[in-house]
Amino acid sequence: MTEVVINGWPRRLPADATLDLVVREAGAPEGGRGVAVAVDGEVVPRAEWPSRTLAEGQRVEVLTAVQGG
Amino acid sequence: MTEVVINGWPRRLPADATLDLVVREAGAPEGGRGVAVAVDGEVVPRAEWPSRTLAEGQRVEVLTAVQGG
Amino acid sequence: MTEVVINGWPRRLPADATLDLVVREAGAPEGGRGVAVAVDGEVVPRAEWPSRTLAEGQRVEVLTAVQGG
Amino acid sequence: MTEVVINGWPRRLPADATLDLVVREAGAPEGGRGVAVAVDGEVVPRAEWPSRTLAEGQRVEVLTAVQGG
Amino acid sequence: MALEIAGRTLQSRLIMGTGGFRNLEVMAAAVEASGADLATVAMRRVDPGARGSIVEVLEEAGCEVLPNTAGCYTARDAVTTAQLAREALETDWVKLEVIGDDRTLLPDPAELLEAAEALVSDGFVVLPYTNDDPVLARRLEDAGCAAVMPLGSPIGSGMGINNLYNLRLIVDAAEVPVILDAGIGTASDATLAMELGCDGVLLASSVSRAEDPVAMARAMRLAVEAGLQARRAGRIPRRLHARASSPEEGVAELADPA
Amino acid sequence: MALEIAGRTLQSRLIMGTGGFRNLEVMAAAVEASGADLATVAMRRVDPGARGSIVEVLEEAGCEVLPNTAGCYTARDAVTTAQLAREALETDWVKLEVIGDDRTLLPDPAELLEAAEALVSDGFVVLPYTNDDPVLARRLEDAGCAAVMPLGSPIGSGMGINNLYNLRLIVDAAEVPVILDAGIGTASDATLAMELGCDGVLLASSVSRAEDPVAMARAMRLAVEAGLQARRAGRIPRRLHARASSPEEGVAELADPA
Amino acid sequence: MALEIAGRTLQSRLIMGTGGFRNLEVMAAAVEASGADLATVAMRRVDPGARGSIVEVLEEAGCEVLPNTAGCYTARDAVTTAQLAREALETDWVKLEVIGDDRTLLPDPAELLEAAEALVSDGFVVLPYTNDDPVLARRLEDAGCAAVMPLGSPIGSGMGINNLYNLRLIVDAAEVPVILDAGIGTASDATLAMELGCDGVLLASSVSRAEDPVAMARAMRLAVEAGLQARRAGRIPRRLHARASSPEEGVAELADPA
Amino acid sequence: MALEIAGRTLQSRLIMGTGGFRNLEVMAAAVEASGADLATVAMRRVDPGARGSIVEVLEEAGCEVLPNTAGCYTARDAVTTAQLAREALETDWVKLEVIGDDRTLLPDPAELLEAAEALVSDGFVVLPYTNDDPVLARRLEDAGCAAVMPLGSPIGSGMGINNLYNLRLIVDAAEVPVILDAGIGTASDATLAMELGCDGVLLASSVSRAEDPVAMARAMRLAVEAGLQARRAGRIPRRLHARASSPEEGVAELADPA
Repeated sequence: MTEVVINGWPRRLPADATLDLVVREAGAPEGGRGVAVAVDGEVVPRAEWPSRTLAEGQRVEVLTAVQGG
Repeated sequence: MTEVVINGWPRRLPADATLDLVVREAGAPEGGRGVAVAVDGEVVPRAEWPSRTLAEGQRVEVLTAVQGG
Repeated sequence: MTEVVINGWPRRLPADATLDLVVREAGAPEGGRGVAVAVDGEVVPRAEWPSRTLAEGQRVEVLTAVQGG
Repeated sequence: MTEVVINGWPRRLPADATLDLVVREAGAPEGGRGVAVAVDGEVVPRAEWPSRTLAEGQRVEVLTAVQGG
Repeated sequence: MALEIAGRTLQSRLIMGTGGFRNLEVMAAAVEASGADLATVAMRRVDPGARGSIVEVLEEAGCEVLPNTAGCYTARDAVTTAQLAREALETDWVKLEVIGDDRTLLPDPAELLEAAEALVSDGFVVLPYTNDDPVLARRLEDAGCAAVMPLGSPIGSGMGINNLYNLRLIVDAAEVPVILDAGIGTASDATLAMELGCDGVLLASSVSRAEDPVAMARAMRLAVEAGLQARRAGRIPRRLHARASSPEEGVAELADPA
Repeated sequence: MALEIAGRTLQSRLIMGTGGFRNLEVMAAAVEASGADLATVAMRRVDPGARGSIVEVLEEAGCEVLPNTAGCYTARDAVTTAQLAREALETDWVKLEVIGDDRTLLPDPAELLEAAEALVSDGFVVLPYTNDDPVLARRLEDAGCAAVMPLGSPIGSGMGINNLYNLRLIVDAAEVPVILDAGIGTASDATLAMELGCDGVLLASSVSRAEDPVAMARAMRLAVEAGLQARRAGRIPRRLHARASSPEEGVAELADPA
Repeated sequence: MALEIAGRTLQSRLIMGTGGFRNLEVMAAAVEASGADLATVAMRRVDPGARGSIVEVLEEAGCEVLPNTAGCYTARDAVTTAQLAREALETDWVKLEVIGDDRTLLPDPAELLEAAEALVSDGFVVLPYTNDDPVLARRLEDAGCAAVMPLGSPIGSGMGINNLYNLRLIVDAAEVPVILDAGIGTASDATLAMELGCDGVLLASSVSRAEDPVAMARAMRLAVEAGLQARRAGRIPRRLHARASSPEEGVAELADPA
Repeated sequence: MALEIAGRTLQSRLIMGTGGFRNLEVMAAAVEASGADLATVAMRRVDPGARGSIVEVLEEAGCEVLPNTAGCYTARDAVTTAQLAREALETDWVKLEVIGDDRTLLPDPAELLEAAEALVSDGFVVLPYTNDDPVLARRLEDAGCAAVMPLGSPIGSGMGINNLYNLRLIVDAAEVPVILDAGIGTASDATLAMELGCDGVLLASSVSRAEDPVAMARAMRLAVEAGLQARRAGRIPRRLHARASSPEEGVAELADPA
């Protein structure tokens, strides 16, 4: 298991969990439409989600558009 | 002859000249449409024009609507 | 006795009471310095106070300078 | 001889001319009171003027306080 | 959203003055573009050489005439001028002007009030051009005027509304329509007047002397409408500090954890 | 009369912010009433309980999204947020905000400039929310921003345009479009911004927090149009004294001859 | 630098109102600190319980009394009140107030003019408190008033000068002294009034209701003097662009020659 | 009532700029009349034909010099100029100017901040001339500046304070003295600046280019003092409606009883 922080909340994930799983678990719509992801403050392009796993302690942000501005 | 002032200009009129003549001579359209008349600062209703003559020295104002305000 | 109104208050006075008495009773300083009097809205000069009596129902105003303006 | 620029004007100086000479020639008061000097944009403290010579092409600014601000 | 004055319904909140236009054609086009139902005219001596009848031109542009008493400096002259206008134009409506000073063209308060009382007695629907004094506005209303028409700033000055405070006092107290009359320079002045609670705007020079009067007439039409709708929509209060318009929750933490 | 930014044509001069609406339905109705082609959105953490997609709702209202970087206090955070928005929303346009103070939400000039330079290098079309400093506006334009978006007053304050002078300096000097962004309280503020020479207006709270947001959106649409047309129509100059709008010739002499 | 009204010379440009002070002691100290030669009083019914004579207290503070007609709503009441004040205080000077509205305390223009005419005929030196209408100010002067005293804003409001334009028109046209009366909130309002060309300032609440009335009286004395001196010194014109105050010649070239 | 900056006590709240005076004699007289303890000077190339030493003249007028970096457009130039001034004048105080635009002479925010940081590190007491951006003012204070000196409006423009709101934000947040620098046109501007909470005022053109510089210097001295005292005296609040300054009780009933 790997301990990471997703949208500010600590989470324990299987060591082989990839970002597309994380995105789904964060509550994003199916396929992650309209969503973007940063790991430790760096953007991870959508194409890399299926292959990208996380290291211990990494911080993941899963963002989407909301009313604002 | 009677000497009167029409729209600021001295004029000599036949003694029996009536206001409807004066209005026509002042340049008002046929029938005096859109025109009103004051003699010595008092309004003379249109109905009285045909019968109203002028006394020596009277001041006649023949007015109409123009651009303004 | 005469019934009058002094500074808004009904008062009964002896019939021969003069204005200088009224002024004193209204609370003005001795001699009425700095005070003026109106009876029914008309100013009564100081010189007339000793001889001026009041009629039934008259309204007396006894005024002085106060902070203001 | 060395060719330098003093306060924007080209000047030819003896090769051993020191800054205190330059300051005097620039029109500064005796002793350079109230004056400061930069060579190629670097301040040269007053103490170094007597020993400091100039290299070919250097730009000297000799400044003083004037009305302003 | 119509404006009612003395029982008459005006679709437009904009009343046009007709002074200052280069010619009747431009005037007609601008009045039409403005959407106004009512346009002022002045009473002047018949000019034998004049071409065209302003009344007919305005009627073709869908607009009725509102005679004024411009040029009068006394109550007496203003009353007579109103009576002459009634005789000539068959309307008992009058925009009452009694001027006190030929440099500022500001109204003379005492003469204005006297003229208003006389004309109301004589059966007129009186719309007085007044200064921005709330007490005078109240006296005019008490005298029976069908509306009060305070200035924003002097006629033709284009300064807009010089004293927002007085205008607000007038609007708050009035029980007849308040028409801002005089001083409008550009569209935002008209919008502001409506937002402050005016029921309408009367303007002339800002359109007639604009570089492109027809375009400015269109702008004024939109501006008056914008101000009216904004007032009804209920604006946000002014705040001394900011209030975020993006949510303060859910902000990502992107900085390096170090 | 369309507005062109970075080669893209916007029919409307009004850009809507979407913050502060009670719900997406009101937002959609107001955005539609406003006529805007473009509406801002913020980037926030996915909320599993959220109903509806703002992007889809806006698209149905005929509006494309413009992501902002609201909530960022450093150039670095703003750059990352813009990149995330590009990834999520497939647009390289960004309304750049880098805030310097959480009470006034005023921008941090140095961080803003640094972020703008970085995003331009990274291929973004950058629309920076800036203060009203003409020098900073010029630096942002020099850095390659596609427009500059000075504030009138702080976000959500509704104070309108606090410094007309600075805004005029910015407009006079800019060679890219100038969009007034922040501070609008009511319609006349928007009209005034356009009259001063702004190419567009971006607003949120004045509509979203109005009592009737849809009516205020309509008012703003009219107000922006009124201001644009008024500017083009060429307003009259301000004058210190009056200028008669009724002719001074041909005035009757009505007073008693005595 | 003294002010002359109706042949009487006042050393100070500041006239103090005496309303609103906590007690006569504070009033005396503030009046003395203000340097005023003249202070207004109101005429009210004798109060048997009152302690001290305001007239004596003012005289000890080096100040003569100027009775007002505050509280009067008609010309008739104001005239009688002035006559009573003359009788009581042995002065034929009067600050004439005829109020039209008890919420704004704004003057009633027609009643004010009528009262002024009556009092001038009766031999009074009339100083009318008027609104900021240039036409009314002119009529009051024509009626023989010794000065005109326009308001800046309503009595006690502390808003300062709401309509700079009207005040300037009054000052430009007046041939008697113009005293700004009412509305002053703080020192800069008084300075501005003098800079605009007023000959003096009359104020009460801004001093009497300040947290520290004596300190504010001192501030007002300085403020009036500052404004008078600044006007006489001839201010620089306003310019839209900067003008360097340090020389543009003789600037060093310090950048690296590279 | 003295002003303390970086441990140094200034008796006067007024700092004089010396640019724009006809000659050193007028400058000396005006500086003396102003009561200032400190006066700015610029650093320029030695002019062999110059008569008199400004430093000596100022010292005779009881004033110490504060060198500025006027004319610098980059942080680097400003730093060097400050170092030259320190060398020439034996003071480590500097009025820091880094200009961003030669038409408005507005500061360049990023270069200004960089220069301030460098000079603080180099041991200077830095008094930066800044725009009216509260965020930049805060950054300058954080960088160790001994005061912040926001403009009211551009140098020499005489427009006064264009954005009261921003100035108030700066004053409220600052923990170092705030000196209003640039834009003052006349005395009331200086009074207002002090009332808003500024700790001092720096001005040049309004005095040096006035018709009578010495009289205007006197006016400014009074004006600054008036503003300071008024702020401390605690002004009355602004009210939308009037508040009587004469008692509402004890009013006589004078009207005919009928």
